[in-house]
Formats: sequence, structure tokens, C-alpha cells
Amino acid sequence: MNLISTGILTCFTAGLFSLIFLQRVKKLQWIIFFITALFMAAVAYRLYGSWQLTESYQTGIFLLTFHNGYFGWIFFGMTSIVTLLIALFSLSYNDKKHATAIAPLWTMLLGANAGIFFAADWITFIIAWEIMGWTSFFIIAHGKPKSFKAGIYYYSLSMIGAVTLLAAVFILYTATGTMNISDSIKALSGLWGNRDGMIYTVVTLFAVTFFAKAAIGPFYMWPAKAHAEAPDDFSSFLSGIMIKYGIFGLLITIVPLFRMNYSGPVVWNIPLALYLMGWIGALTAVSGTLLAVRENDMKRLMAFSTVSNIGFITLALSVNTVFGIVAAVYHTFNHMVFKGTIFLSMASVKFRTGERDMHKLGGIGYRMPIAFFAFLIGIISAAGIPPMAGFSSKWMIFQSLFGEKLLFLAIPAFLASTGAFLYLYRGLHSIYLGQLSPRFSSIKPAPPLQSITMILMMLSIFVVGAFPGIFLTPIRGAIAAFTGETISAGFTTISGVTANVNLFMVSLTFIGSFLLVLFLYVVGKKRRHVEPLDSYMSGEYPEDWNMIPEQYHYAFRFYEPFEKMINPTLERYSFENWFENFIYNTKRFSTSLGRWLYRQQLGAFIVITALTLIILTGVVW
Amino acid sequence: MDSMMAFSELTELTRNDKYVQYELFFGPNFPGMHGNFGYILDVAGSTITKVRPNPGLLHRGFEKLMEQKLWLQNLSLIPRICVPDPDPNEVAYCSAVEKIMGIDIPERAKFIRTITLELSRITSLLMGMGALGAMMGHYTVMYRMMQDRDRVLDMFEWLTGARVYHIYNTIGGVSRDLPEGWIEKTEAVLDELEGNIPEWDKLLFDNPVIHTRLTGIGPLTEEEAVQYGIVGPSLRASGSTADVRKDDPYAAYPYLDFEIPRTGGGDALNRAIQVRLEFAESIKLVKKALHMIPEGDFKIKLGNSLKLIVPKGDAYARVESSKGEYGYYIVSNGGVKPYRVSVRGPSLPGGLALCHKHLPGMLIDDVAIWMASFAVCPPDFDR
Amino acid sequence: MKRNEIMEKIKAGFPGADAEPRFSNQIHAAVPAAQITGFITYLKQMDFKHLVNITCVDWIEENQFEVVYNVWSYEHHIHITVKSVIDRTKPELQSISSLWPAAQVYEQEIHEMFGVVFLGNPDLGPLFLHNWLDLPPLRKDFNAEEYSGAAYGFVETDTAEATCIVPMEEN
Amino acid sequence: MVVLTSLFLAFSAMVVGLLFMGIGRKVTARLQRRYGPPFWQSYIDVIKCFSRNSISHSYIQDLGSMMGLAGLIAAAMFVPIAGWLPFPSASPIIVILYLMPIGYLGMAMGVSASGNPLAAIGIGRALTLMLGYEVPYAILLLTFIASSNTSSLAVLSDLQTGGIGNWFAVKMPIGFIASIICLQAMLAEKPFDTMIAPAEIASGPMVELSGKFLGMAFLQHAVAIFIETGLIVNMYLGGGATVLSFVFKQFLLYTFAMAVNGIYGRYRVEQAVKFLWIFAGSLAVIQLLINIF
Amino acid sequence: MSEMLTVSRQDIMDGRYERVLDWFRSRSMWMLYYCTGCGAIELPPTMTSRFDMERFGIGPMATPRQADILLITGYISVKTLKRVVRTYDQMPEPKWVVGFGSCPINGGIYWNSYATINHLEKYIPIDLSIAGCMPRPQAVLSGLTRLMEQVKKGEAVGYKKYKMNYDWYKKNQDEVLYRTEPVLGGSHEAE
Repeated sequence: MNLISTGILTCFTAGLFSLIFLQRVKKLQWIIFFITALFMAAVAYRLYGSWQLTESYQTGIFLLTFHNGYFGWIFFGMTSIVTLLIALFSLSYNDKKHATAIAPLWTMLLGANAGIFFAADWITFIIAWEIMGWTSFFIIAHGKPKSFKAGIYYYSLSMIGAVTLLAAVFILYTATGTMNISDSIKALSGLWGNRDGMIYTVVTLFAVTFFAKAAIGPFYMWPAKAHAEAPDDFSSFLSGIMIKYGIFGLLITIVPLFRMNYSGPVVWNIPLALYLMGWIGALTAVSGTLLAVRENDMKRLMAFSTVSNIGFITLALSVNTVFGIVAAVYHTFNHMVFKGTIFLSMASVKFRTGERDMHKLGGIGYRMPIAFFAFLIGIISAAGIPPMAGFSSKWMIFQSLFGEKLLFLAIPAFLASTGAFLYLYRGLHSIYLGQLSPRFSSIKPAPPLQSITMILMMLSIFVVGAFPGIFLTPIRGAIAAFTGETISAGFTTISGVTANVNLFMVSLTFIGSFLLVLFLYVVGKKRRHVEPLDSYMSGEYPEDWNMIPEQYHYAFRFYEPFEKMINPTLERYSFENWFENFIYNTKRFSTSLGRWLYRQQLGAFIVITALTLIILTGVVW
Repeated sequence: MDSMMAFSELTELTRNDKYVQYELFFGPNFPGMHGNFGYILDVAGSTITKVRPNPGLLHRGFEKLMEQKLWLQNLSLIPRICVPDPDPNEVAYCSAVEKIMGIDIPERAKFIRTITLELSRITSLLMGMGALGAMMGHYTVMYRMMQDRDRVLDMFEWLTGARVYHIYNTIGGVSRDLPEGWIEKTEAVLDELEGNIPEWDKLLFDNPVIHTRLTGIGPLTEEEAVQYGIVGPSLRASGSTADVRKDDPYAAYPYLDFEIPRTGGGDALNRAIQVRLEFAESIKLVKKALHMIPEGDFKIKLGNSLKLIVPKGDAYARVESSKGEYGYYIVSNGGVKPYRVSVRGPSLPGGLALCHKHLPGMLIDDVAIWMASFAVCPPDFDR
Repeated sequence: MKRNEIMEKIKAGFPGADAEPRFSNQIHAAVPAAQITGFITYLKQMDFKHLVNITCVDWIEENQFEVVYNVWSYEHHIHITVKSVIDRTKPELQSISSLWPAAQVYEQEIHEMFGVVFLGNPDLGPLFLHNWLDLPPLRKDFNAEEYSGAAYGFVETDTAEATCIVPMEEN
Repeated sequence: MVVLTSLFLAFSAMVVGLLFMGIGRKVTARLQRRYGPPFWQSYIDVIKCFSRNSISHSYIQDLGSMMGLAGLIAAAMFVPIAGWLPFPSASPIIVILYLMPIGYLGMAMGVSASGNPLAAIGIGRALTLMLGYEVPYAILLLTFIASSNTSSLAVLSDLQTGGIGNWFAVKMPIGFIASIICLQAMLAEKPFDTMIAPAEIASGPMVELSGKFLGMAFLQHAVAIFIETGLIVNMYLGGGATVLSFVFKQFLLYTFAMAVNGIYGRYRVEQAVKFLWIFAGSLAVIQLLINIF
Repeated sequence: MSEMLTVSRQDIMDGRYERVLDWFRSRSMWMLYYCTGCGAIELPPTMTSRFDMERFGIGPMATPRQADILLITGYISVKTLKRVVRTYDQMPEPKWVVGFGSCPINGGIYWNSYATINHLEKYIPIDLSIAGCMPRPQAVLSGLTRLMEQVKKGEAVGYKKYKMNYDWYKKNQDEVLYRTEPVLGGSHEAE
């Protein structure tokens, strides 16, 4: 049974169908999207175990090949589950007031998603990659002028990626003569020592492609713009899943390349190029953190947080050990869940309030407890604090660094990790705690479907935090299938180079401590509830000074002293201006095109461009 | 949003977006506040954008109360206007009345007045330096300075019978002669205080943390200081040499040889050091004065104090207190009660006028230090 | 400059001002209300840069308010008391708040305590008093003692009556 | 049994921490030429706090306060006392360093929910300061990984048995100095007490805490003292052969911190972070370089 | 004042269980750092090295939430009274008020001032008054130890009195604080 291609085709058909016939019935579009997501999750379930499944199709001059490898599958499975949850959320999110027209495109994006993870040859990969790029561009742009600007930015970077990807594949093909992904990489690694220059060129081109997608290094700016402007429910998909395509790309190209037959210069036992990548990752983590600390827009803040986390993952990848790869993949998955949760929670808040600037919010947690707890659990996990899931993957990343004695790389990692507390707490305080504005005093809690999604995600974070084996066991299996090596880890224990931790025990300890404190709490005298504005004001009455509750909420420029300290550095080493110029030029070129395009039917346009690109690719060969 | 925005941009932003800023009630019930006074600060991030002073919490209507009491009865009221440094009030009131009456007090009384003034100055400066330390969390220096202050208060108690409200200077001199042995004991106390100065230097004035903290807070040039009406050590820390004791001499200061220490720069650190230098100078001054007290009367006889009548007229008399010029403008219509008493406290320009210039743009961390460095003492403008 | 030079300059600049020396280093000057701003500005240009204070005297029998400005020169070490008399029924005077920032506060206080209106002062709102509805308190026709008794209870009131609880010993 | 020993450890951490606090107040008092409160004053204070009614602004405040203390107690379970642990674990430093933030996060959440901006400012400062000391502290952790290839406290203290000469304080004096600076900041004693700064933000996070919430904050601080001094004792001072010597070393560290606390003013938060990064950070990096090469 | 509830002190005294806690409360009294008037000048000497209040477990605290004692240090102007009332309301129970000096008792030297109130007892309950102007540090300490005794015995019940007679206190407060017409009739419009 051709499950993979059926799945992908279903996505495209459903997407096209809802695009063409259901323009007016938005609700139905979302239901179709949800059903497709459900179907893809079912496909993922059915595909489990059939690791020999390969499907190939001769379409025109191309041979499209899909292969169900354990490694691709685990990514696909994970993304499918998270997508399903997001889709569930979206069902409720896109009511009459908030509905956007992105459902059909998103449905198609699901097909591209499967295509990327199951592609066995480069052409399939490129086509899937392009469809992914185009659909996501239109989703981000979704017809608003400001979003369009962000979309253009995103699209420009995608174009850089697309060009370098094509070039890399072209060189790869000429050098190795095979289009099969794993074969070509294997063949390329055979050339170590002979044609290092060529390999480094390919590596650089791949690196640019995937760095651009994953916002690593100099490309750190796009998530902030794209996440901020994308529809709120899509932001969580963007941050949770799409940004991981870059990581996946790195995993299937650069990482294996340096693991096989490498004979070049090494620093601290790892290849020089990877060591450089490690530093890029570390600096990305730090700059993401520092930029997030300064941010006042909640979605931009979390977008920078994503950049920081991707930096961590890159860092772990560059360690070039199986342990590091497992850590990276594990963190990728954890990040999918917790960042998805965080974005969904924020989407819920925006759903109810319509505000994105954190200083205009405040006190929402008193009215939307489930969104608050989702955010709380999410940020505990994101900050890498036990007993939530994020801790174990961060721990493993650190351990992988310790294992190879990459101690200097660990310093920025620690900085980024601690800095995460700063911006995460800021989000928690500014959005959910503090003074509740009278404008929002009558908002309702998140709708049931949204709540259910968030509760499910919270639970999974908590459970994985106590039993990391839930994620780690399949990941270890997949990595074993991928690299041929494996690491030891128990179901509740994560091993490390310098020490082991039983996370179940940690969770238990925390719960136990909590019970003890609860006892103390109950023993203490009773509490009296007062209104938030009845608080210490040096004896003054707020009404004497015409104060409104919002003006008793500290949120704007939260870390001003720290910002003042880091700003000169950040300003000096900003890639943003450089990119702004680049984008400006690209935009001038594409504006006329874009204006024309916007008058047309979106779908037709996508089909045409995709076809053009595919044909172009063919001509290049 | 760019965080490096200039202050003008920030104020622009606060005008456009009312949610950007929040209110910080700095006082009255606030540990960083000296006395019962409040600033209502509009803050964006950690930067103050606007300040609204809230005086009057200590308002007792002194000027009205004085119109209801006899000339000598008022002596019991006036020390209460500025509690940390009460004697300048008494001396300023008395000298204004003496000016209207056209009397000159005996030499001995002048010296005793000078000594009480300077001792009161010492207590107040100790309190001010201690408070400055406490505002930076340096409680040790504050606690120990309070102990030193208490030693001086003991001497006051011996001399006048009260620790805080001395009611000792009176119209026409001082109310009592120096007790036996007081001079020697006072000298011993002053020696002890002087011996402690190196310790204050180590703990406070040479402490690198304190230096980091104070540098650049509330910069003030001499012209600005004069324009705003800042007086006393704060004015002198900006480079001026103005001192009422030299410029408009009163009591025994014309007979005494003393120097006005001079620093420049005009930020909080300079003000702190200025106070420290003046403290040492005051100790020297008292020591000198103690040796020069002439024999003679300590008071002119003015008859029945309940029937004391001051001739019609008005006068202004000023005294250099620990915080600067303290002045009384008194109007008499020839009755048994003052017709009008107006008090010029040294803190009003700093506390109510200069705050509008200095506080916006300042970090909330530094407000307490700013207040302590200008020695803003709310009772003397609330009255 | 010596005191007599300053006197001469004052007389030259403002013939209407009635200036005379007093005490050792003070000058007393009575100026018509209309000229007050110009006069103070003139003094400030003569290095009388320190505004000591502004105050007011209520001469109820003459039906006048006397606004008093004290200025001091750090250069000459001379104190000048400037007085200006205004009608008690229509107490209005030009503000000098543009000359010294502190003058604004002094004028605000005088406005609160006497009801004198300073034209041109940006803020004459309440400063020291809380919710004040009576006569300005420093006017001579305001009786503070009576007010205190009526508003806060007379001191003779037996405070023991306010105690609701029977003392311990009696039980 | 494990539960009992854990409970015992939790209570002893509180008791020891409170005792230190009491003695610390006594030390400060003596520096200030005072008699000072009795050394058991802290116990009375905490019991009194629990005996008062308290004021809460929302359920999140209650939850946050509880989470705050619970996180710290959980972290205390991983600190070996003279080699003894309530239940077997490798006691990795990173787990402790990352378990403590859940306490701080809980506390931060609780006080944020009180809705007072002063509390939020205090927390903002505390977190900024945390960034200041965690980085040098992490570098110190790396020095151990470089030299001994372990980040387990138990192993580290085992490595130092057999006399003062084996102590890492003697072997790595530069790192020890850096750790002492970090300890001062972790304990939030002057010159790094910018987050409570009563004169600036009226005691920061504590501003709205009353009754049992304040009591919990006290307990949290007590446990934090226990953990933070315990970390340094295990890392540099040989861990102690008996419980008594362990606690004594902790006590010495804390007394030293309190003495420093008594003679300095406080930095502004960015000045504190700069100080920590420049001094403690460079000392730690020097130690790391020495250990690697 | 006849509207005030009259109950015997024993009726509202703490029970046996509370009495145990009262001992702890009396040994650890945190006072609010609020200098309402000039009496505050004798507090620093009382707190600091010479007299050292902390040996009795009494220390200053920053906010009303943490404080057990509210010290009214001296006279209270009407403007301050408003703040004091809010501060007192914000303190959690049990809480005690110490009137400091003569002014809170009967207005003291400011008995005829238009700005200061004369009887603080009318607005908030006072558990202990320390007479004098100003009371010396020794007097302050002796007063506070006296309060400790009272608290230990459970006799300091001002806050219960306030709760029971809240309406009466509230009426008195409103009368002074939220005046709507002039006291002496002779209204004056400034403008």
C-alpha cells in the first residue's frame, strides 16, 4: 500500500479542494484541515514498523522516491501528533471573528511536511522543500500589508536557501552521480582527503540552506518577523515544526558527512567545520536570548526564544557524537511540544484580548487559568528546569559538550540557558500576572477545544519530564538506525558523561516537597483574599492620583538596566541592517511582481510557481 | 522596540501610549523616603519620566500657631520645624526678633549659641551621612553614626535638659549658663568623634562600591544650584564658597577662624565628601570655640517674659544649618504676639523644585540616594 | 558693590521704589504691585541671584496683603526685602515663577495659604492642605483654634469615654 | 524510610538555615556594635509569620509561594551532607543549579501575582543578578569537569578526602575566590542585595508577602542558604567528614558572607552584573584555563 | 461614642491555643517603617547601636503587609491620617498600634492647629501610648516591652475592637477625610 504517497496526495487534494470550492465556508476548510491532520497522524501510526517501505513514481522526467526510514518517520510521527493538536486548537481558534484563509494552504503544507521527511532522493526533497517554502510564505503573508512585509523577508531568505540548495544538490550530483540522499552523502564522504574543497563548498551551501530555514547564525532575524505577523495558531506550527526542517536537513547532510571517513583538521576531537558550527550555534543561542530579553511583543519574544533553542540544538549537533545527536533530536522534539504549548497559550490570550504587546496585557492568568498553566509549564520546560521535559534534553546537550570537553562552548550555552529565565519570566509576568486591566476584567477562559489541547500538551510535558524514555527510546532507536550506534539510557534515567540523573526521582522529589509545603500551608493561619489593586502603595490611594490599574503594571522595558548593559554590543554586531538592505533590494525587484500576484487567485499562482520551479530544476539537470 | 531610545523619545512614547508607564509611589510610607513626604513617580521601565511631589503630610500650620502664641512661648514650637537640626531655628528666630528689637546679646551668649549651633550641625550631619549610607544599604555606618550622634545628644541633654528639642536659645541670649565640667566632657566627646572619622572614610567615603554608586547622580553646576536656590553643602559641592557663617556672620562666627571646605564637581559623591569635610571642620570649630568662651552674662534681662513686647517692624535673619541657609522673616505689629512669622527652610528648592529637573531621566534606584545627597528634610518645607 | 551703590542703582532704575538701608547689610524696598516683576528682574540682573523666599503678610486692618520677596546676592553679600502691597479684596499679582523655579512653589503656597492669585503661575493647585474648603488658613480672619475644635474635637473632651472595653482589673 | 530520611533532611535544612540566619543577624549586630537578637530569633520569626493571617491577591500567589519553597527543598535533597544523601543519587551540580530556579520561579510567580510593580522590579533584578552569578558559577563547574571529569557533588567531595591539602580550595584557589564572590551574590547579600533594596523598591519581592507567605519566603531563604553554602563546601572545602564538620564549614562560609555584607553598600543591578562577570568571571576563566592546560 | 459596642476584654481575648502563639508574636514584633511625624527622630537611636531594639526581636519592616506594629510617631495631619488609615487597613491581623508622644493622645502642642487631628483614638484603635514630647529612647523601649507583655497575655486587642466597631471608626474617618462643606461656614473661593 502506498501509504506515503496517498497521504501526501490527500493533503494536496484536500488543500486544493478547500481552496477552490470552500472559499466561503471557512469553518469547513478548517474541518478539512483537521481531518487531514488526523489522517496524517493515522498514516504515521500505520507506517510504524514498515521500515523497508519505498515508493517511487516516474513523473515526467523525474523519479520521485519516498522511503519510510525510522529516522524520517520519527520526525514525521512527532510532527504529525503536534500538528494534530495544533489543528484541534485551530478548529476552535478560527471562529467567525478570528478566521483566516490559511487552512487550505496549511493543508497542503502538511503534505510537504511528509514529503520532506520521507523524501529518498534530492528531487523529491527539493520539490517538497519548495512547496513548503511557498505555502508557508503565503500563510505568513495572509493578505495583510504588514504581514506581507514579514512574508517578503521570510521569502527572501527562503529564496537564498532554495538557490543554495539547488546549487549544492547540483554539485553533489555531479560529484557522486546519484540522486539518492543517503547514497550521495555516503559517496561524498568517500571523497574526504581527495576533494576537500568541493566537499566544503557543498557543506557551506547546505549550511546556508538549512541555517536560513532554522534561523541559525546570521539568519536569526526572520523568526521574529515571521512569527510575529503569522496567524497566531500558525505561529506555533512555525516555531514548533517548520523551523525544525532546517535541523532535519542538517541531520541528513552535514552531520553524517563528518561522521564518515573524515580526515581533515580537528579541534578538541571534532572537525574544524563542526567546531565552527558549534560556535555559530552557541552565539545564536546567546544572541537569541539577549534579543528576547529586550523584546516587548510577546510573539517576537518567543520567536527569539526559538532562535535560542535552535542554537542549542545546533550546538549539540556539532559535537559529532551519537550522544550529541540524540540530545539534539530529543531537544528538537521537546521544543516542538513546549514551544507549541507556549504559542498556543499566547494564541488563546490573543484570541480573547486581541493584544500582542505585553505591556498592554497583564493579569490574564486570573481569568484564563488553563492558558496560564499551559504557559507556565511551557516556560518551565523551556527554561530547562526540572521536573519538566525541557530539563532532560538541555541536560543531555550539556553532557554531550562535557563528554567531548568542549568546555568553552559550554560557557555561552550556560549564559543562554540562564538568560532564558529572564525573558520567560518576563512573558509570564507581563501577560498573565500583575495587574488585570479593566478592559479585560470580563474575558472568558479559553474555549473548551483550546483548553483540551493545552491540557494535553501540558500533560505530555510533565509526563515526559518524569519519563524521558517516552521520547528517548524511539529516538535512540531511530538514531541507531541512522548512524548504527546507540547510547545507553533507562526509561526514567538520562545518562550523562559526568553524572546520571533519574528524572522520575527528581519529579517525585519535587512532588514530595510540594506536599510537605502544602502541609505547612494548611497549618498556617488562613488567608484573606484582596483585590490586586489593594496593594502596598506607600499609603497612597490610587484614585487620588488618577491611576488606572494598567498603570500599576510593570512590563515595559522590564530589564532596562540589563538592556542598557548589552545594547551597545548587540547594536554593533547586528546582522539586521545588512539584511534590511538586502531585503530592500529584493523587495524592489519583487514588489511589482508581488503586486501583480496579489490580484490573482492564490492557488493558481502557487501551482504555477511550483511548476515553474520544478521545470527549472529539471532544466538545470 | 528599540531599547536605546533617548529620554525625549521615551517621553514622546509615554504621551502616545499610556500603558507604557506605571506609577511608583515613592513615599510617604517608604523606607527610602526621609520623613513623611512623597513623590509620585511616573516610570517607564526603570527610568522616571515625570515626578509629582506630594508635600503637606507634615503640615502643622506653624506659621499660624506662632501668631497665636507669645513671643517667648514660640520658642517651644520652633525647634519642631526641623527635628534633626533644631538649634538653627531657635537662633534664627531669636536673632530676627533681636534685630527688630535692636538689641545685641552678650559675647558669652554668642559663643554658647555658636557651640550649640555647631553641635546641632554635627548631629545632623552624622544623621545625614548615616542616612546616605543606609539608602545604599550600608546600615553599619548608619548604626554607628547614630551611636556617635547620641553622644552629642547626651551633651545636649546635660546642657539643656533635652535630647532633641533644646529650647535653649532665647531672645537676648541663652536660657542657662554652661554647667560645670561640660566643656571638658564635650571636648572628650569631640575627640572621640574625630577619632572615628578614619573609620567613616574606610566604610563609606573611600568604599569602592559607594563610589561606583554615587558617581554621576544628580549633577549640578554652580549656576544651576544658585538658580534653583540650593544652599549649604550641596551648593558648595558645586564649587561655590557661599556660607552664611562667612557671608552674613552672626553669633560668634566673626571671632572664629575657620575654613569652608570646598569641593567641585557637583554630583552625589562630591556632596557626600563635602558633608564629610564640613563635619570634620565643625568639630574643629567647636573645639576652638570651647576654648574662647569669654566670661560674662549669658543673657540680657528683658523683664517679664509674658509681657515681652517687640516693637513694630520686620526683619529677616538667617543661619547656616547643616542643610544650608535657614531663615526667619518676622513681622511684629508691636504686640505681645508675632504678627507674622515666615520660615525659609533649606530643603524646599531641592525637594519641590529641583526634583522636576533631576528626577526625570533618573533610574528609580537612585531616587533615595538623590534625596539623601541633597539632604531633603520634608518638615522644613511642610512646616 | 557697596550697599549705597546698590541703593543708587535701584533709585536710578525704579524711581517709584522706596528703598532704604537697614541693619548692617540689608535693604528694604517697597515697590508698587504693578512694577514687581520688572523690579525683581532688575535685581536679578544686579547679581541678586538667590531667591530666599516669597511670603505674604495679611494686614487685615488696612485691608491689604503685603507680598514680601527676599533676595540675596552671593556677590555683594547684601539682602534685599522687597515688599509689594495689593488689595485684599482683589488679591492679584504678576508671578515671578519664570525667574526662579522655586518661586513657583512659594507662590503656590501663598495662594493656598492666603488666596493671593499669581497671574502667570502654571500651577496654583492645592499643595499642603487636604481637601480644604474653608478660608485660606493664614488669613487673619481665619480662626484656627475654633476650626480645630470644630473639626477634630476639643482637647477637653474626655478621652476615656472613647474606650469601649472594660479594663482588665474590673473583671 | 526514604520518605522519612527526606523529611528529616528537609527539616534539618530549614533548621540549619534558620540557625545560620539567626547567627548571621548576631554577627551583623556585633559589626554594628550592637547586642543583637538572640540566635533563635529566626525560629520565632518564622513561627510568628505562620501564626498571622495572611493576604493573598489570587490563587496564583498561594501556588507560587508553595512552589517556591518546594523547589528549594527538592534541590536540598540532592546536596550530600558529609557524603550522606536521603536517597541515592549522583547529586549532579547541574540538577541542583536547575532545581533551585523552580523555587525562584515559583516565588517570582507568587509575588508577581500580587500585582505590585515593586515586586516585579525586584524579581527582574533578581533574575538579572542570577545571570550575573550563574555564568561564573557554570564556568567553575566546568573547571571540575576539566580536571576531574565529573559534575557530581558526591564524587567531588570524595575526591577531596584526606586532609586540607586535597581540598580544591587549596588546589584551585582562584576558582575558590570566584566561588566565594558568586556565593555572596547567590545569597543576595551586599553588595549584591539589589533585589530587595528597601530604600529603592521597599524590599522588592517581599513587598506584598504577609503571614505564612512571608514565613515561606523566610524558609526558602533558609534552605537556599543551606544549599548554596553546602554546594561550596562540597565543591571546595572537602565536604566534611562528619555532619558536624560539614555544617561548621557552611557556617564559616555564611559568617564570612555576613561579615562582607556588613561593610559594603549595594551595587545597582547592572553594576553588580558587570562586577560579577568581570571579576568572578575572569577568575573562573583563568582557573578553567589552568585546569585545561 | 455611645454607638460603640461594649464588651468585656475577656470576651475577646485569645483562646488557649492562641496564647501559645501569642508568646511568639510578642517575641517577634516587626514595626512599620513609617515616620508620620517628628517622633520618628528618636526611633533611629532606639533601633541603632546604643539602644538596640532588635534584641527584643523588634525590627523595622518595609511594608504594612509584613508589619505587626504600626508606630504613629507624633502628630498626624489630616493628609497623613488618610495614609495611616489605609496603611492600617492593609496590615494583616493581628496588628497593634503604638501612639508615640503626646500628639496622638490629645493633639499635644498642636492642639489648636488647623491641620492636625487631636484624638487619634477616634480614627484607629491605639493599643499603647507612650507619653512625652518626645519620648526618650528608654521610654520607647519600655513602652514596647510593655506592649510585648500585653501581647503575650493576649490583652492587646485593638484590632478586634476596630473590627467590631468598624462603622463607628469609619464614620469618624470619613467625617474628617471626605469633608464636603466648610467647617466654619465661611466658604472662600480662591479664584
